[in-house]
Amino acid sequence: MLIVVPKEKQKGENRVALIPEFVKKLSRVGARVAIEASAGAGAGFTDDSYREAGAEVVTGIEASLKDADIVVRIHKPSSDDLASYKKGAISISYLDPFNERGLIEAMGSAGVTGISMEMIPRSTRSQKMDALSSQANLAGYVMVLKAAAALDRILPMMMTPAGTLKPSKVFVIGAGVAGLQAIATAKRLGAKVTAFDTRSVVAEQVQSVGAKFLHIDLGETGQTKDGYAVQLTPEQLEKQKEGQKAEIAESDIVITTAQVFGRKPPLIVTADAVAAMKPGSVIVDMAAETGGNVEGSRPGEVVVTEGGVKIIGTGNWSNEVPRDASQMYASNVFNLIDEFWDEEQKRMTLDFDNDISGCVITHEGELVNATIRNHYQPDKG
Amino acid sequence: MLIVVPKEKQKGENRVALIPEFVKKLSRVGARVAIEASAGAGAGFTDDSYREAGAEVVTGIEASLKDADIVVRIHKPSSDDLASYKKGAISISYLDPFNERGLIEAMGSAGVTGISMEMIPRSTRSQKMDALSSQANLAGYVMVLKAAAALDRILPMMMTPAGTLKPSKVFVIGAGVAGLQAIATAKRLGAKVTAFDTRSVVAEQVQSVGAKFLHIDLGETGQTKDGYAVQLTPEQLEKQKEGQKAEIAESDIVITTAQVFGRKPPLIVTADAVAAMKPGSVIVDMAAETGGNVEGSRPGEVVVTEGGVKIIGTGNWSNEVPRDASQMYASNVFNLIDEFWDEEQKRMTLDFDNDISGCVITHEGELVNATIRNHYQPDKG
Amino acid sequence: MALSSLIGFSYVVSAALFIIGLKMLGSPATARRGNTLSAIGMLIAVVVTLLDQGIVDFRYIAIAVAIGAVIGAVAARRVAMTSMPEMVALFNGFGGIASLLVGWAAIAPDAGGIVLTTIFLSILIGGVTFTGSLVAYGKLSEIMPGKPLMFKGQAVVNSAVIIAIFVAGYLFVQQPENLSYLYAAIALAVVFGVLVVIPIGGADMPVVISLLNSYSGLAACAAGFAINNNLLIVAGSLVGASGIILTNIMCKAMNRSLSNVLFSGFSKVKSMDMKIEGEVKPITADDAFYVLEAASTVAIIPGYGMAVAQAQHAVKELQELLEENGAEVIYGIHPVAGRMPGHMNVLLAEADVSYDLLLEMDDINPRMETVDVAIVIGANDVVNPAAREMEGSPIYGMPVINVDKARTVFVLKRSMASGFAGIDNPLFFKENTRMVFGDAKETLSHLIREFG
Amino acid sequence: MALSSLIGFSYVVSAALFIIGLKMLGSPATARRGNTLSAIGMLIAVVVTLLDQGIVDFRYIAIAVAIGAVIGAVAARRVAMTSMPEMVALFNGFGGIASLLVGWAAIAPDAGGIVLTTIFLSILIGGVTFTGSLVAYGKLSEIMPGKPLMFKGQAVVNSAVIIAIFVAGYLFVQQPENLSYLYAAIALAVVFGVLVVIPIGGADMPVVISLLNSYSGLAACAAGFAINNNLLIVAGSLVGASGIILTNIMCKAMNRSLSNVLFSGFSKVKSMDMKIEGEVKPITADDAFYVLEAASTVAIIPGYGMAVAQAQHAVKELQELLEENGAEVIYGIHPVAGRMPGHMNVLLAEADVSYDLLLEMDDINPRMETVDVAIVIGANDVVNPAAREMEGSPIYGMPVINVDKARTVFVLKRSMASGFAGIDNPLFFKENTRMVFGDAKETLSHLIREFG
Amino acid sequence: MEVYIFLTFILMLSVILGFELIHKVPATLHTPLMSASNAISGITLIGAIVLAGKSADPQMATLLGAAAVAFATINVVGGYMVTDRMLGMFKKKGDKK
Amino acid sequence: MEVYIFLTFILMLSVILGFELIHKVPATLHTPLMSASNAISGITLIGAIVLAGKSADPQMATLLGAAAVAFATINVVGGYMVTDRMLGMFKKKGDKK
Ligand SMILES: NC(=O)c1ccc[n+]([C@@H]2O[C@H](COP(=O)([O-])OP(=O)(O)OC[C@H]3O[C@@H](n4cnc5c(N)ncnc54)[C@H](OP(=O)(O)O)[C@@H]3O)[C@@H](O)[C@H]2O)c1
Ligand SMILES: NC(=O)c1ccc[n+]([C@@H]2O[C@H](COP(=O)([O-])OP(=O)(O)OC[C@H]3O[C@@H](n4cnc5c(N)ncnc54)[C@H](OP(=O)(O)O)[C@@H]3O)[C@@H](O)[C@H]2O)c1
Ligand SMILES: NC(=O)c1ccc[n+]([C@@H]2O[C@H](COP(=O)([O-])OP(=O)(O)OC[C@H]3O[C@@H](n4cnc5c(N)ncnc54)[C@H](O)[C@@H]3O)[C@@H](O)[C@H]2O)c1
Ligand SMILES: NC(=O)c1ccc[n+]([C@@H]2O[C@H](COP(=O)([O-])OP(=O)(O)OC[C@H]3O[C@@H](n4cnc5c(N)ncnc54)[C@H](O)[C@@H]3O)[C@@H](O)[C@H]2O)c1
Repeated sequence: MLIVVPKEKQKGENRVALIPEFVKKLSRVGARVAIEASAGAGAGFTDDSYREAGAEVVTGIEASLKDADIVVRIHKPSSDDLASYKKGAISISYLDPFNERGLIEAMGSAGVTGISMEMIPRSTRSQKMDALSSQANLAGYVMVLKAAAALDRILPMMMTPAGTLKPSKVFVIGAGVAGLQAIATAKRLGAKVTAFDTRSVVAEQVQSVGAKFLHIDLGETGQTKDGYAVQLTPEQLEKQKEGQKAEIAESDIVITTAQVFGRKPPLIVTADAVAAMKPGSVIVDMAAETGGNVEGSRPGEVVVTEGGVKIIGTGNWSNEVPRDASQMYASNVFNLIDEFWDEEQKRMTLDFDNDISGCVITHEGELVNATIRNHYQPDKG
Repeated sequence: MLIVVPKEKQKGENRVALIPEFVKKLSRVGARVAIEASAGAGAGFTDDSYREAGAEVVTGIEASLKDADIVVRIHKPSSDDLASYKKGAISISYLDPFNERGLIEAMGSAGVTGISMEMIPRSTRSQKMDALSSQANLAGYVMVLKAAAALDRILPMMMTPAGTLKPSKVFVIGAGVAGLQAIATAKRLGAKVTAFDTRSVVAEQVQSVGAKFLHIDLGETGQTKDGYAVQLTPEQLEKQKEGQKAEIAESDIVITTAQVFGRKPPLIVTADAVAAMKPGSVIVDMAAETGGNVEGSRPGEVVVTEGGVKIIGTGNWSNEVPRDASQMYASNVFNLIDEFWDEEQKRMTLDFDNDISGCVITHEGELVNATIRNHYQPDKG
Repeated sequence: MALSSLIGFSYVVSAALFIIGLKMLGSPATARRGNTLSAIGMLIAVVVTLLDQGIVDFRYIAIAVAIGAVIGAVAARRVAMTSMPEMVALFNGFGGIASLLVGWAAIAPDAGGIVLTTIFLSILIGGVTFTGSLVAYGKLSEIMPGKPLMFKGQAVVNSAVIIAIFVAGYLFVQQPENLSYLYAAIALAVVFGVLVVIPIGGADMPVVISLLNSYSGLAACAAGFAINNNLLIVAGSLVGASGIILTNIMCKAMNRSLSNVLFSGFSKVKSMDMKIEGEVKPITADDAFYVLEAASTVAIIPGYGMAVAQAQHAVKELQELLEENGAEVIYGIHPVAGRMPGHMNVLLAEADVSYDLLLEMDDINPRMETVDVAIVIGANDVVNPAAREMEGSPIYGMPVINVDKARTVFVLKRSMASGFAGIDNPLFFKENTRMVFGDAKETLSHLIREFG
Repeated sequence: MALSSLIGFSYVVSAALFIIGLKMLGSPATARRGNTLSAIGMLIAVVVTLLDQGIVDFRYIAIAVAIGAVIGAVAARRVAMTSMPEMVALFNGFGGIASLLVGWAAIAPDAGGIVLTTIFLSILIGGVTFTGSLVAYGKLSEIMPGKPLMFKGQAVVNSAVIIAIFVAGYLFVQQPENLSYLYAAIALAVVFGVLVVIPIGGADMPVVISLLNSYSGLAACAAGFAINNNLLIVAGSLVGASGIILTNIMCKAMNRSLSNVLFSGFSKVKSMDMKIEGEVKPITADDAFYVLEAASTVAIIPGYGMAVAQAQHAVKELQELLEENGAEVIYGIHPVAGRMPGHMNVLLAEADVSYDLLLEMDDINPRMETVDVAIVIGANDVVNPAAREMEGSPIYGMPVINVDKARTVFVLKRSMASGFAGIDNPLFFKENTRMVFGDAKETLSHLIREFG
Repeated sequence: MEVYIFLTFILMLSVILGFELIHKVPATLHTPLMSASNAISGITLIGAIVLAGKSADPQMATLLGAAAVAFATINVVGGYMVTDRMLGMFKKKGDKK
Repeated sequence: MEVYIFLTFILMLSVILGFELIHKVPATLHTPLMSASNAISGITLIGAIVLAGKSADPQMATLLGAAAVAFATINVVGGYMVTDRMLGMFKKKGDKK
């Protein structure tokens, strides 16, 4: 069974979908791995290190792609790429299935088995394959570092001979995986951290990393069985904005990570809330690339508002620590392949009785994933 | 008594020598303050806030400079500037007196009283005026943030479903004020920190911020009565380089802060030590602008070596957190003026019986500072 | 001073020495000196007793003392360090038979009811102590099978013996001159001693010895009443009372109640066919302390509950105390513990727990069998053996930290509630698991103070 | 049962109740019930005593009891809460005089030497307790001047009285029929009680009362020997022994030694012209605990030594315990504390000390006078009052944290060594400063365990 | 003589017990504890009662005994009541927490 | 009768004292403590001595007494020595730390 890892094409992408450590493990269970030359360079892995681990390092990847049984990437393949895949090949990558209808249909018709890393279910057992979590976790850390670097102050309190520097205030909106790690990191650096989330169970989790939870009474909110947030009603959203106002105004750093699974992220920080902040303050909008939690954020950019507030919308956060990010992504991918690995036949065999197969979108020409099918054709069910 | 604060001219400088809080305090004791328009903008202080505090905001500063009794800056004035000072005016700023012979002689002949912020003695009592310390402290924090941002990994340990990320190793060479703060900050972020310094008393201080001290037997080293390091002999320096080798090679981040008072900083990390580091590692050379502790560092730049090691020599570190840096510098300056303030005459009167007057370099046309005089004309004494 | 006062006051001194000695025995620093003081007290008592004017002939005494001293000394010197417990059991038995004999010898034709009652008690308790100790000795030295010995109708037999003892006692006090009652009483006591100890397992023997030791004190006390001797009363009741307390402490350290130790053998016969799975065994922090104190390897498994309780500093403190106490402490960090990746790392780093002590799941699991106590602090899903054992479970197949393989498991949580995954945890019902209910931080603080 | 046995066994019960009561009085949760139990013990004792066949006439008893009960009850009910200590002193005095009277009344022509000796002791101790307590009462209620009363030759007078007491005692035992010796003994006892207490300052009175209380126990005990009564002996010696221990504890809580309390008055006369400045007063962590326990505002001043000892977690723990104990805890952070700017902040944040508790120097100094205990943890230069007081000092003029203005200052450091600035610290020699030598972390751990 | 030995035994045991009991008392309980043990020391009362009731004639000993009874009763009754009042206060303070 | 009251007093005091003394003993001391108190319970020895020496004729009581002396002596001598050996080991273990 041949596993092929092309170099990521997206501009500025430094991560790589497999690292030598897992190449070695895959070889050990009986797979062959081919990787495009210099694919790991951005994350600090040399071609030699891949060779040592047992991979074939290829310069023109197209040829290998044709033979590939599994293609592992971080970002989704292009439709062109798909053309060269053989029928029955398995494609593992982020797919953005809710928005990439065209690509997914192309996969279907190419007979490619498309696995979406976003659709790994959120169970305790599948956490080791959950790339959304592993990358969000790093994102939480990176966002705080970026905010701290952009801020014109330091985060911790210091009582010094040259006066007392008060601790900076950090407000984190949305305390999922990324939000919690952001809280913990800001806390570590000595900031005074407050957080808010619409899911009520999160209050305890926020306190469990040592921060304060901002209580805003929104009425019933709820969460899905996978632990994702449910979309707020417009009234609730209004209440939330109102409730956050004071906290945002007196914060030095605001970090937003709010997401609603399968939908555009909610806009929760409006321009007037931004305007009320002190000049020099910093906002990090984690969701800038997918629509934004903050009014005025621009994907991939740092915007300085008239009031002197910096809105960071860089995106692709975990890419800032590509070595660790690649290691974690590769570990997720390896665990996924391993889960479905058939030791005797030495191949990956999907088992649709296993819950985890929820991440499979297309298989043998069919759109097998019910959630996605539903999303495209809501009426058909 | 008129205190004048010109806008800093150095490129990229965001700090300002006085902030509204201390303008207010100075007005209260009876001084007048004039500040150049938009001088505080980079640090987040608007002209209005200065006006509210009681300062006059001036657009062409030259006129005010002529009347100034005290001129407060961060960076040294140019010789041109000096021309417009009136006789007997007091100039407070960094002066770099060991190297700026020309400037100091110009001050002398202009009859300007030149105070060097670098020459504030290092006593417990004078710490509140000690700008070297206050800025070095912030530098320590900033250097770690910069290093963390440049590193392709995260600093803390994380045991996650996608594998365990080992804590990054940070090695700090030189544990003075900046070094200690760097250690503490890296420690806070969860790194495994080791440090080295030539002064033996520092071992305990390093442990007191929770890090490990690397013991290298250099023989007798010693320190000056002000607590500054004494220059090492060439043999000692060799021993040090040898002793650090292994630690540097396995560190993810190396931060150097070694300084010897009144001399060029020692070169302590050689090119081969850099070459032995892993690709993706980061070195921060605090001293890059004044000669450098690291071979290959370039002032004001980030150099990536062939081996993939980033050497950060940005310099002017505290300028990255201009708001806090300005606050602390201003506090130092205020404390200095206040120390010599004559309440009755409402003016600053130098008192040469006070130890702190060691920071005065020229006075009434004379080079009054013995250390500096000695430095220029070692034989004359 | 009259001789009798000299003896009397010397007894006061001996008694004081016993008391001080016992007190000193309670702390490692002074224990040895305490033992010496106590021995000196004994020496004084023996020497002044020899001055007693009632003693007209020293021959028998001299011979008996010589024999006893030689046997005692040789036995004490020869015995291997590992066989100490059975040696103590044996000595204890001799103490019991001595009380029995003293009681017997004290029977005087003119004795009143009270004296006779105390004599009877002395004989009874002495006899029980004697044979009970011998059986304990047998079990410990593996001369007898160590496992609980049970037979059908045991309860009935025991009850019959007890009733017979009461009857014999009554008759003896009424007609002391009729020696057959006396012999009957002796026989019954001796039999009862055996009956009481055989159904108890070898592992519980130390508790039994301690209890019998307490009895031998009571026997001495009864003998004291019989022959009207203060010192016997003081020493006997000291031993009796402190023995009971010690027994109790030992039970706690073994995670058992006294009645559980004494009657578990009996009850098992009755409940042979009952299922006793699924019992939750709570334990107080106080009692948990005794177990921890005796542990030499402790594994700490933190989970989300530690984070909620913000107990990380207390955990570190406990770790340090355990280390001071000579134990090795390691942490087992499950990759999904907590609510965010690296959750435990953040907290433990805050508390300055050394990175070297944090073991990954794969590193700690192979060591788990050598761990004396695994302390699960607010973790649930990550230590759930259902992942290994219950095919149907939603977490089946996920690797977990196998705390149930440790000798003893303490689970610190507030209730029996389930964790994030919402599934029950069979760990809580395992034989070697003890639940310490309450907020984790409070429980830990409690434990920490116990170490003070 | 014979009446005398009934009385005897009832006494056993009363004694047990006293013991249990006293034990329960040692813990806040059970103290009140303990007091009640003890009172019940007393009631039982009194009631059964009335059954004594020696009592032929109840008239005097009835009248005396009625008078006493009314006075006692009214006094106890009326007294203001703030005057409790003097009331206790007064009651104690009455206990003393009662012992004196019992001893006196027990004198019988046929009494032997031992009985007479105990009678004499009863009278002597009773008398001393009586007048001593009265003086204590006077000082506390401010009827008498509270300050130590001294006169020239006091030591000589005291010695003379002591010798006279011995002589009178000897003569009394030899010739009990000669009443003048008896009266002399009574007079001397009464005078001695006054002499002993007047040179002690009002602030030390609680210790004195506790000591006199212990004496009154001893007096009861002596009376017990005199009239051959078990219960008096048990109760008396319980009170005597526990009183001594309590006295000792109270001394520690006041930072004094017992001899210092008792004889400070005397010694001052002798050393009027000696300079006693510059004395360093070390204190153990044990003793420091008692002071902390009673404090309601505690300020913690950390310095470089806290960092060296890495004691931040222990500091936080102590803070929490103090807060649980009802105290308010604040931190005073000097800007130059430690070896880098913000050094203390880093460490305290690591230990999760709330930012709100950290006061800047300018905020804590005005509050310092209301602070009961300031704990200086490894700080030195930043609390050096030389900066305020000694013009020549190199740090003169630098603002410092004025811990010396707090009621009591504990300085936790390892030695008398100086800090970074290398200058001596007059704080260590101040009247209200106690040095707790040792590594700061160990000292703190010790304190923490004491709170357990 | 015999009796004195018993008494000495009892004395020894009680003294040790007294020391053991009052091991570590919190400072807040010092005053009530002192006051309660003060009340216990009023046990002289029972000695006094016996002496005061010894005869119907107002002999010296009887009068002395009666006086002793009165004083001791004050000590006992007042002592226990004062202690109880103090401890009552305590309770309330404790409850507030 | 009187005597029994004394004895009861002594019993009561000793029992309470026994309970107080063995408050919280570390697990490591359980065995030596048990063994030492076992040795103390050999105090029956002194009762036995009196009985064994009562007469020169080998009466029943004398013989019983002598046997009792022998057994009790084993208990006492062996008990103290064994305890001492155990505690000796301890010392060494403690020292190593
Ligand atoms: N690591 C991640 O990234 C991540 C993210 C999301 C979800 N998860 C999931 O979270 C779970 C983690 O497992 P876990 O064992 O750490 O936690 P868990 O299974 O959620 O159990 C935590 C336990 O702590 C107890 N607890 C809560 N507060 C406490 C307190 N104050 N004192 C004492 N006990 C307290 C609770 O029991 P009581 O209520 O009885 O006290 C609860 O059973 C896994 O299922 C994992 O999949 C992990
Ligand atoms: N904050 C800054 O930026 C900075 C920088 C450089 C210098 N300084 C100077 O440092 C000084 C700071 O004052 P400070 O009061 O914090 O410290 P300090 O005056 O240096 O005193 C620290 C004290 O801690 C004690 N100590 C050390 N280790 C200890 C341990 N393990 N346990 C208990 N005590 C211990 C030492 O006494 P023993 O040896 O007797 O234990 C010492 O006297 C000032 O003079 C300041 O000017 C400050
Ligand atoms: N069991 C597992 O294995 C597992 C793995 C990973 C995550 N999880 C859980 O899944 C949950 C979701 O995690 P995620 O980080 O992927 O979520 P996400 O990225 O979908 O959303 C981020 C956060 O934004 C919040 N949010 C949504 N709308 C908001 C609004 N208007 N205002 C403020 N906050 C808003 C959500 O509640 C969520 O906490 C978390 O509780 C996490 O613990 C579980
Ligand atoms: N008393 C006060 O008020 C006060 C104020 C500020 C600083 N200080 C003390 O002054 C001392 C110097 O502080 P600084 O930060 O300004 O020093 P610095 O900037 O002059 O030097 C930085 C550090 O580099 C070290 N160093 C020199 N040569 C080295 C080499 N070859 N290898 C490794 N390290 C080398 C020095 O020992 C020093 O610790 C510190 O001990 C500080 O605590 C005292």
